[in-house]
Amino acid sequence: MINKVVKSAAESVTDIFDGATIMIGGFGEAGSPIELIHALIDHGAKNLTVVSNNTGSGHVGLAALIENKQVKKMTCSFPRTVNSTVFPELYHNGEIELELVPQGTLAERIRAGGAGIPAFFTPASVNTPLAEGKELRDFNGQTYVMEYGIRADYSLVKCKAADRYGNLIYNKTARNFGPIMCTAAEVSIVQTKSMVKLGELDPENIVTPGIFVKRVIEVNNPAEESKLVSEDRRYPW
Amino acid sequence: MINKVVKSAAESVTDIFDGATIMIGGFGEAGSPIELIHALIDHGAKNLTVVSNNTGSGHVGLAALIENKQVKKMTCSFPRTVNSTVFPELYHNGEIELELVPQGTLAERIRAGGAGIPAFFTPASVNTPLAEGKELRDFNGQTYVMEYGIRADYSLVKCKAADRYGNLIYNKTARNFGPIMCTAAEVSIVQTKSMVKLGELDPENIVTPGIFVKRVIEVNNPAEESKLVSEDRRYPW
Amino acid sequence: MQGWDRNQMAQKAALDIPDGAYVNLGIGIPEMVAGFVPEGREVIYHTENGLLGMGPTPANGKEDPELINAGKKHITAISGACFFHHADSFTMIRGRHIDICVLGAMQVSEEGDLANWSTGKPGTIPAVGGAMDLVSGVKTIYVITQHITKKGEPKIIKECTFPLTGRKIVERIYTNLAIIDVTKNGLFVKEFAPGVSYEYLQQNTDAKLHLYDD
Amino acid sequence: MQGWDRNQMAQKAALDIPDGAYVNLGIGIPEMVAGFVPEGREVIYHTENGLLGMGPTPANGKEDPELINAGKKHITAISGACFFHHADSFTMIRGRHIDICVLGAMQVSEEGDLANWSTGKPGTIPAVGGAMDLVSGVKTIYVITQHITKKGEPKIIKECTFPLTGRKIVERIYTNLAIIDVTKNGLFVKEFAPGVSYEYLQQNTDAKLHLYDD
Repeated sequence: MINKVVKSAAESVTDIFDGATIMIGGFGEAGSPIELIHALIDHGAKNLTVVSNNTGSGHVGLAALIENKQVKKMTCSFPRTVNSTVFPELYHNGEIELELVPQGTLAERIRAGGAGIPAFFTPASVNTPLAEGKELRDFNGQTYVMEYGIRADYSLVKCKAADRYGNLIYNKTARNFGPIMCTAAEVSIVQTKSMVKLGELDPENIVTPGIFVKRVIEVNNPAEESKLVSEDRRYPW
Repeated sequence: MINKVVKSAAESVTDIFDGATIMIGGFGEAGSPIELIHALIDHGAKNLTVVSNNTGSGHVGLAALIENKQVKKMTCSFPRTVNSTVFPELYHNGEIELELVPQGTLAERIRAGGAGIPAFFTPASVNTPLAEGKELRDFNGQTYVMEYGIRADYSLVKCKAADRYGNLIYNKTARNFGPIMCTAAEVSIVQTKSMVKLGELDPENIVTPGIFVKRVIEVNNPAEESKLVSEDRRYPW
Repeated sequence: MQGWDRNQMAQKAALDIPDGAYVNLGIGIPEMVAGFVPEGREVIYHTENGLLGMGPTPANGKEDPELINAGKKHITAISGACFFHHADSFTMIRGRHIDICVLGAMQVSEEGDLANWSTGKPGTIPAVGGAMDLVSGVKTIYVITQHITKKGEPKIIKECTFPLTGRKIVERIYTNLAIIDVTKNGLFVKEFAPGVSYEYLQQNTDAKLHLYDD
Repeated sequence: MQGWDRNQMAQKAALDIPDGAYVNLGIGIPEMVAGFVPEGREVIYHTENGLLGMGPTPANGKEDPELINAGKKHITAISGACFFHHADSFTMIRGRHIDICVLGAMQVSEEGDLANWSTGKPGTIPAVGGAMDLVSGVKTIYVITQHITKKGEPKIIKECTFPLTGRKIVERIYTNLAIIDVTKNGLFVKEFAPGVSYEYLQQNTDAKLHLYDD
């Protein structure tokens, strides 16, 4: 029988190893799997390469993971946001690496990784410093840069509802990187606001087919990052 | 005001020009936009390049378009099926060209065309005649072949429900190539079983966002290709 | 010498499909495999035209022309199934998300090359479908085929003479005469059909067959 | 010399957004454009984090932390909106499906080069977001910016000194002093803000400005 439900966030991340590459969903706080990230902080794996659009806010979630010195390198498109102080400080001190990728290229590299496409060409970043040292090539009179697919050992993703097959639906703009990150990791770990029975999700409306998901954890009342930040909370609590 | 609804299939295809590249949705009869194809037969544009997974059955729909000598070249993955006699005959007589593409490569080329990706690498067809003459390249010790994105002047697609913005949902396995073909054409023309009011489609469940659609035609009772074939019907009737 | 019949061949392959596997079945004998998976194993069938969770053939009169499989046959969808478009479907295939694909064959070489889409003869219309994507993306490729052609020619041979579908990708071959593993050290007979001798099998095979207890 | 205020700059750009356009608005003055599109025009706003059909800011207390725009601000969704993932969102952008993008600028060159993501100074943390994808994929790129920096330096210049976002991609520039078209023959002033003379405008611009009636 197929049952991807895991009892706790702690159990779901227990095999994450030092040096792993981890994709973390979310755009700002929307879709950020904060309980899974906190479980990863408790777990303590180090020297991680994290692929995520931002670098977190305040001292919770992704920012707390970085502050806890577990992240060796960030691959992202926008490493600074309002209330983002942790990453800048470590970056200025040379304590964390940054691979800056245009947001659409980041999304396409993740999608390519999940789809078995090792490399593709995009016009984004041509004639800019972000294309320096990369292979350029003309197609139909326009110049493109070659970018590589990215895969990860683990993805941490948040969704709205899931069934035991790992079929997922998302909530509004919290969908963002979740569906493509699930495709690109060896092990996708998903926290869901609610578990539903098999068959409850309309087969026409499932956004992430269960084949892309390995573990599902129900977190009924996930923390809101912006609230924690405004209360100046820190993780570990 | 945005209103993509066109009154008739005839009106929707009236600007299709000789020599156009046209993507036609459907896998077998599922999702085949038979009324739009018949309108294109009535319209009469010639020297078409058609991108579609198959070559049609019997003497209706895509097979009838080919039989009517409007198609110069087929780009497809599977040009013969049960009841497919029209294409084989013309092909044997040298009256139609064939570009044979593995099904997944065909899907990815269409998706790339729609996503502004001019070329990508895939493992499919390496070491086979279908990769002959194409650029090969190794990534991480495996050999891949470079394939190009495809764009079209028009796409003809069938869906289940649409609104005036051109937002679409599909029915079961009739979805197949429709969503990606809508992204890859200058002008996507869609026949829908039903028009619904704006807001009736759940924004979480829309499969093709309206931005990819130019014209929508309501065809409440589309013909079933397999029935027409079993009755040995021919188009033009 | 018949050995196993088509049902038995499908059944043999079915025994090798583990609980929880995501499986794509080709047209012909491969699609019969689903009927023989032992009870208690939950297996999810993928059909490349856009469905994960393919169920059995519908009852007469319950067919939906918009619910078909890659062979264009009427099917059903199980509880927990989902529909998607072709690019997403081949993301599953090319991205190595599908565990097992069972395919038919015209020829299989001793190195695991597969030819199953074209004889390459002039005048034939080539048709490839998703076969090349499947063999290059699915984790494990099984082949089910009659051991020899209707004309009596071996199908398991040193080198394929027909155009390839993929190179070095077949892991195991189920024929009416035997189950044969493709290994780095050559072809190894895993199981003989009742009444089939090593000598008989080798006579009908154009590549060296090894025994595991050698 | 102030010329137009921020609202007026946004309004000027809004007049150039036609009925039926698909539009992506950057952070800052660009996002104010939506408030000034003339009545009777139906415009669809795209936000790259996964929504087509962005509506106005929600009422106080009606914010949803999972319904935000690219600037991470709370928004609403209009009737007829749809949600999608990031790869699909940038299919819209890179695939040339979006008609107009309005962006802020640090510098614009006379050839239409744009620099708006980094000063390139050592020690600054670069952050690019979707800007490079937008300028290379959207059909028409408009820029809204103050004509000069707070320090009084020209932002419209012969060649950008900051790292580029994209080359030869800006079509029109809306500043507090003028509306300027970027053409193959150079920069042409389309409209002066009230009280702004050609001489004054040219003094504050580090690239030759042409007049259409020349």
